[in-house]
Amino acid sequence: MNENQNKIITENLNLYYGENHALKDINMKIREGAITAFIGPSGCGKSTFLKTLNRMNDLVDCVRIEGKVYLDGEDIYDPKVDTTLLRKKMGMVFQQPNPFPMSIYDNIAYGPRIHGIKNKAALDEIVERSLRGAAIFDEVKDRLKKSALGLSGGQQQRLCIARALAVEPEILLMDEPTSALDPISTLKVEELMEELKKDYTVVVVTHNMQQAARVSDYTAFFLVGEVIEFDTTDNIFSRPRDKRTEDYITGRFG
Amino acid sequence: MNENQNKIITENLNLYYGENHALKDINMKIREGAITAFIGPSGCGKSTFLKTLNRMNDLVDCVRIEGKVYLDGEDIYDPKVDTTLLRKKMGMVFQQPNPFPMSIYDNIAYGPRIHGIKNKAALDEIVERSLRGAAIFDEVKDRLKKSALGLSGGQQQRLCIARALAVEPEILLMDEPTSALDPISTLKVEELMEELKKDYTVVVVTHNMQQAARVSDYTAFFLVGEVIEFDTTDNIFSRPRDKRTEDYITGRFG
Amino acid sequence: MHDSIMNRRKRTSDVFVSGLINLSAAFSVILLAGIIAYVFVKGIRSVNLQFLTTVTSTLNKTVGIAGNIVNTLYIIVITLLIATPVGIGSAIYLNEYAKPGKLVRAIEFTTETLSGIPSIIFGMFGMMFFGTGLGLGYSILTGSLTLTLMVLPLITRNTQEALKTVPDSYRSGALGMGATKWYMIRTVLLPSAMPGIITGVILAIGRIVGESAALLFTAGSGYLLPKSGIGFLKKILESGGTLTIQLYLSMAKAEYSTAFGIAAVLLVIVLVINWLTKVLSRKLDVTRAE
Amino acid sequence: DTTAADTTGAETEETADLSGTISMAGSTSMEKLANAVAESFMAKYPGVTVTAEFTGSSAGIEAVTAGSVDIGNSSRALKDEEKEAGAVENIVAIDGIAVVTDPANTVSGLTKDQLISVYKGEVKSWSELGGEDAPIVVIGREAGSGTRGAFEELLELEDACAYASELDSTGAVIAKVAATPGAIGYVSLDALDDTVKAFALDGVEATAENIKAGNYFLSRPFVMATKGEISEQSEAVQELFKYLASDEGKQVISGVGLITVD
Amino acid sequence: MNKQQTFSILGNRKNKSAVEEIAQVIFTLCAFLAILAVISITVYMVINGTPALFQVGIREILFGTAWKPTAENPSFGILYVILTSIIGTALAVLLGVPIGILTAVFLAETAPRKLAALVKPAVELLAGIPSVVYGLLGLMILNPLMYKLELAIFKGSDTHQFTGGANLLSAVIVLAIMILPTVINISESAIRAVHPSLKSASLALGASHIQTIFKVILPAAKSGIITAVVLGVGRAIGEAMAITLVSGSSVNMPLPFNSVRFLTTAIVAEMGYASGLHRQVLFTIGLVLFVFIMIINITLNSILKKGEREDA
Ligand SMILES: Nc1ncnc2c1ncn2[C@@H]1O[C@H](COP(=O)(O)OP(=O)(O)OP(=O)(O)O)[C@@H](O)[C@H]1O
Ligand SMILES: Nc1ncnc2c1ncn2[C@@H]1O[C@H](COP(=O)(O)OP(=O)(O)OP(=O)(O)O)[C@@H](O)[C@H]1O
Ligand SMILES: [Mg+2]
Ligand SMILES: [Mg+2]
Ligand SMILES: O=P([O-])([O-])[O-]
Repeated sequence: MNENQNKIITENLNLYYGENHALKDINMKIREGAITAFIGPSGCGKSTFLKTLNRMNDLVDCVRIEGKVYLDGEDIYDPKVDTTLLRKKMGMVFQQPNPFPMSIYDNIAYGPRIHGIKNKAALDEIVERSLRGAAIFDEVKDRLKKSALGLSGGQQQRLCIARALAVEPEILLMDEPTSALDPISTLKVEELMEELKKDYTVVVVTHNMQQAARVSDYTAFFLVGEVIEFDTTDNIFSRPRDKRTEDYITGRFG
Repeated sequence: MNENQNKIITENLNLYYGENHALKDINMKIREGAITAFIGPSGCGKSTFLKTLNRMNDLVDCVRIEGKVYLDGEDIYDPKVDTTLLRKKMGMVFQQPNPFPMSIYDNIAYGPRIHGIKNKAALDEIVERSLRGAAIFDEVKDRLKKSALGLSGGQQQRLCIARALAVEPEILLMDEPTSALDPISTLKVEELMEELKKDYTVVVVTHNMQQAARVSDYTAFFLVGEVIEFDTTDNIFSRPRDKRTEDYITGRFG
Repeated sequence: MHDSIMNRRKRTSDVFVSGLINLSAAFSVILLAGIIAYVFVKGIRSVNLQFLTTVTSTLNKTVGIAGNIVNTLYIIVITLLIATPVGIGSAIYLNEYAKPGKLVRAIEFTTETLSGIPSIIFGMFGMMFFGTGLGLGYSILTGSLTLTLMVLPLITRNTQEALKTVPDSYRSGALGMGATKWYMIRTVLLPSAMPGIITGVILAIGRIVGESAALLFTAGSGYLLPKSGIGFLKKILESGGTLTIQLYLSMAKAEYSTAFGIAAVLLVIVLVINWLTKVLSRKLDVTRAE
Repeated sequence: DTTAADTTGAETEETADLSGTISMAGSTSMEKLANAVAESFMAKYPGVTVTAEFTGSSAGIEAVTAGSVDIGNSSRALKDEEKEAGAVENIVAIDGIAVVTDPANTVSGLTKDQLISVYKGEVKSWSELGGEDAPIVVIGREAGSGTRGAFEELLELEDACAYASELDSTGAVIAKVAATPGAIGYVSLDALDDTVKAFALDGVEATAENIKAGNYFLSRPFVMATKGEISEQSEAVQELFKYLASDEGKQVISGVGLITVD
Repeated sequence: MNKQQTFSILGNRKNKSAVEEIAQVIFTLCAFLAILAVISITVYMVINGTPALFQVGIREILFGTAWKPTAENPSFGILYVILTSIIGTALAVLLGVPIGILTAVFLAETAPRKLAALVKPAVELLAGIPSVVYGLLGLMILNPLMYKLELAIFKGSDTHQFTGGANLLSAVIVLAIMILPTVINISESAIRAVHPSLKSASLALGASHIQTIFKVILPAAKSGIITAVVLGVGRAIGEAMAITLVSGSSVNMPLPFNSVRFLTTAIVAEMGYASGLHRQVLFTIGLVLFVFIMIINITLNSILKKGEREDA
């Protein structure tokens, strides 16, 4: 894998929710095999930007998108794009856990089944591996056939991470994946990201500055729909070029 | 206010979800006018315990509760208890933001209206004060009549905090109120808690050890349904008596 | 490792299923457009001012359905005034108050059974119970009470389903703030369940308007206009045939142009009432934020 | 028995005095008659309200014997058990029955025997009756229908008919016959329209005159049954029957295409 | 801030919950009204329907095939009528329900917004067309078409009685069309009520829209769709006015091109004119129909809702 290759490139990306100009002229290059973190105050457009990358915003009615997004050099808003392939490549974990109203096992097996894996043994193996990957296997191994809706908030969030891992994407988009997790599980998920980085490209939205500093290679700082600064995490946290970035990461903002 | 008075006392509290023994023999005294934090790994029963305090678990079907919970010396599971009064006294912010599908204004005005406030001016004032209290007023002041469902995750969570404040409870139960918030908003909510402490009793579930250490006066450490240690925050974080507590707060757990 | 995403091929099963969906939809849509158009084309010729504003006179050999239009409105309004609150109330009981178990299932079961009883049996029962038993005779009230039983399942079950889909977090949110249960239901649940309730009400309107067998034996077939003043209230206790009854009678006499004329008028009335129902529900919907 | 002047005088008097309600229920086929009578009677006696429901002959007779209506309309003669229950048969009009086919049918007349064998299912194709080679589709009314009762009784076909279709109203029979090539059906004469063609039976056209003259053999009574004799009824009901027997009433009856009884 | 006086949670409970209690009582009454109605109708049916059973004989009625109610020696066999109802309703449901559900999917998920906005009121309108009109249209349009088919298939047959297209198939088609509005409307609102986050979750895993619909959305809307089916089936069983006109209404074996009579049409067609024992037998048919509905509901409940309970 070429660490220096750009996996995702956006050019002059603008997004409007009706009148609301939610993303403004975003030009970003996301490196392959690295972890990129998005930070910024609540409502600044992090989730929105993440969703433009795998075209989940297509589902929102009044949304309008201008500009380009390239994945491996291919324009993902090209009419010829198969969004299911796109989304298979780009796994996503949502900000609010959204397990399906089915058993824990079926939740995880959902993706692989969609992509044609029928074999029971293979599925069993994927389910176990994914659940372990998301550090939740031990807690649920005895109730795999029970409904996923009976899990605690944190358990649901890890389940959703496991569900995303099960389809083996190339890129993992994570929207605050550890916000409902205790430190131990958080640590496990962070370790997992490190692990994934070897094969995958990871983009993570986080409110936890320490987390961004700990795990990410690159960090983008968002403010009211704009990317104020995008650089290596090192630079952002030790030598921010913009006053606002500095204020934010040192907590002197607002 | 008597700082040393016990606001809530639980005696041998046990709770079962069907077969699952989710809370085990909990004896706890929560001090009036203090901030008590609950920490512990995901799924250990923090939310469950919080919900037994204002009887929100009544809504779950297969739940069974044994033991006593006293609020100001009155048994809250007494058949004579009016749960609406109980819940007016005990405001609650849930782990997952749950704004009602109405306008932002109506969300906040909901509680005051329940409790009989009809006057437009009075409501306006409460709405503004509560929104400011939850550090979200400026972001939404121009769209008070718009649906609350169009807010970002963090905005929704602050809205729910504002909604709870609007009924002016005596006790505020908060289930990870800052998990979806950026550091700035988090700081504001923490400052708010300090402020509230003067008049209210606050119980907060958090995964953020620093937060517990920063804001709380007392801390309880939960593990698989048991309270392992409950003491002043100072003692818990600097002189934990139990090995497991120490392991957990130093991140060496599991 | 990077396979291209520019490969917009469809899974064959998806194509097949989409085909089925479109086929079904086309079938339904063409059919319904066809039926509606046919009725209008055949009926529109009979519709004129006299048809709409007078009542039939066998002696003058003129045809008019003003009385039937009024009766139809009476019956729709009265039936809905009774059935909607009762139906919604029973759905609320089943979903929010009753502990799930045998009783709830028994009530659901009986409600569904009610929906399968042929209307003629409702008619006979209504005549016997409301007409003879309660002494209401052939009257708009007898008809409305009978139809209430018929449309209750539609409203109850639809409301119940709608309530089931309201997320629990809304309930805990409201109760957690000290809302009483009824307040919570009124301000959060019912507005969220409104689309389902409307579906039920609209189907009920359809059922009421389309009914003939049950009404023939209960509401009767009076076709005169109510006398003004107190007569307008008294009409409720008098015989009144709906448009559909008149349509049925016209058809039985082989007066097809009148029959289709009535059908066309009926369609317009249903369209307007459905529309009004939606407007009204939007007015009532407190959760609507612009 | 009274002079013209007397009648007029009595009438004006009655017109002013007579009040009350008359309720009828019963035969659907008698709708036109019932509504016409009600309308003209009410025009004459504004103090009286006449209501009519159309629930079927038996339901009407049951209602009158149960006392819930004043008059039970029946498009057939009363049965013995109905009479035993107290219903009295008052024949107010005669209705003819026309045998109809689709207008394209080349056959235009049938003999009584041909008609019988068609309805028995012995003759199955129009070619056997001098028409084209097309199957005969035999349409009838539902069991219990007054029209069917009279039709089968007059042709001695009780329960011997092989119906392909049993429809529940005159209008349905006409629509069905009109839409089906080679269909044959029977309908009340007053509902006959030009979407179908009526057969001449034994060479006699189905017209009111022919029925009145006794040349056309398919007809049946329209009955307005009362509970007990007419003389036992309310003043208004008595007056209604008097009205029906008067010239004015007879005009109303023939006005809706029915034959008056003398 | 001025601290309000701490109040007891046991306090003034009575007046506050008066409204609550009244609300609950009212809702309970509402629910029991449905039961009361069914019980009274049941009692009515049993009282009116059982005498004839014993007078004529249970076997003669249920297993007899000759229906000659007005004959000198009347016979009241309704076996064919029962079979017709079972087969006819089943076929109509098999035809109407899938089309209805797929149309609902179309309206709620795949249709262009504008088209859906146009079609939805039309479907609702369809629910308001009187069944007599459906019957009349069937009689004037569908039956002649069927007759052409019949003539082609049975050309030269001596044994077949030509019905002019009034047959089981026509009845099935008309019934299927008549249940469409119920099935479409209820299913559609059930589908729309599924929480959008489930759809997002599925799409984000690379599932196609169609897969998402069938694997996530429809299962999540299952309960509402079952209601649609149950109410649709109820409509199909209970309908009479329309099929009286198109089915031919003669008592025959339920074969596709035979003129047939359903339980409902048996009642509707003759109730107004029947008297004496004939009338009582019609009530017995009502009772049979009633039992029939019970059985269908029990079956539907146990088949369709079993899965639902297992999920929990
Ligand atoms: N409604 C329910 N039905 C059945 N089991 C439940 C239910 N809610 C919670 N549980 C189980 O009870 C245990 C405690 O759950 P709880 O929600 O209290 O955990 P928590 O400490 O709040 O965890 P988290 O930090 O992840 O939110 C968990 O094992 C959970 O799966
Ligand atoms: N579906 C929508 N319709 C209209 N406005 C929206 C919608 N989703 C988001 N917005 C608005 O767009 C802006 C950006 O929202 P977004 O969810 O991207 O914020 P965020 O950075 O993820 O915040 P948070 O950290 O609180 O989740 C906010 O002002 C939000 O209110
Ligand atoms: Mg977000
Ligand atoms: Mg929790
Ligand atoms: O007059 P009938 O309608 O009974 O034939």
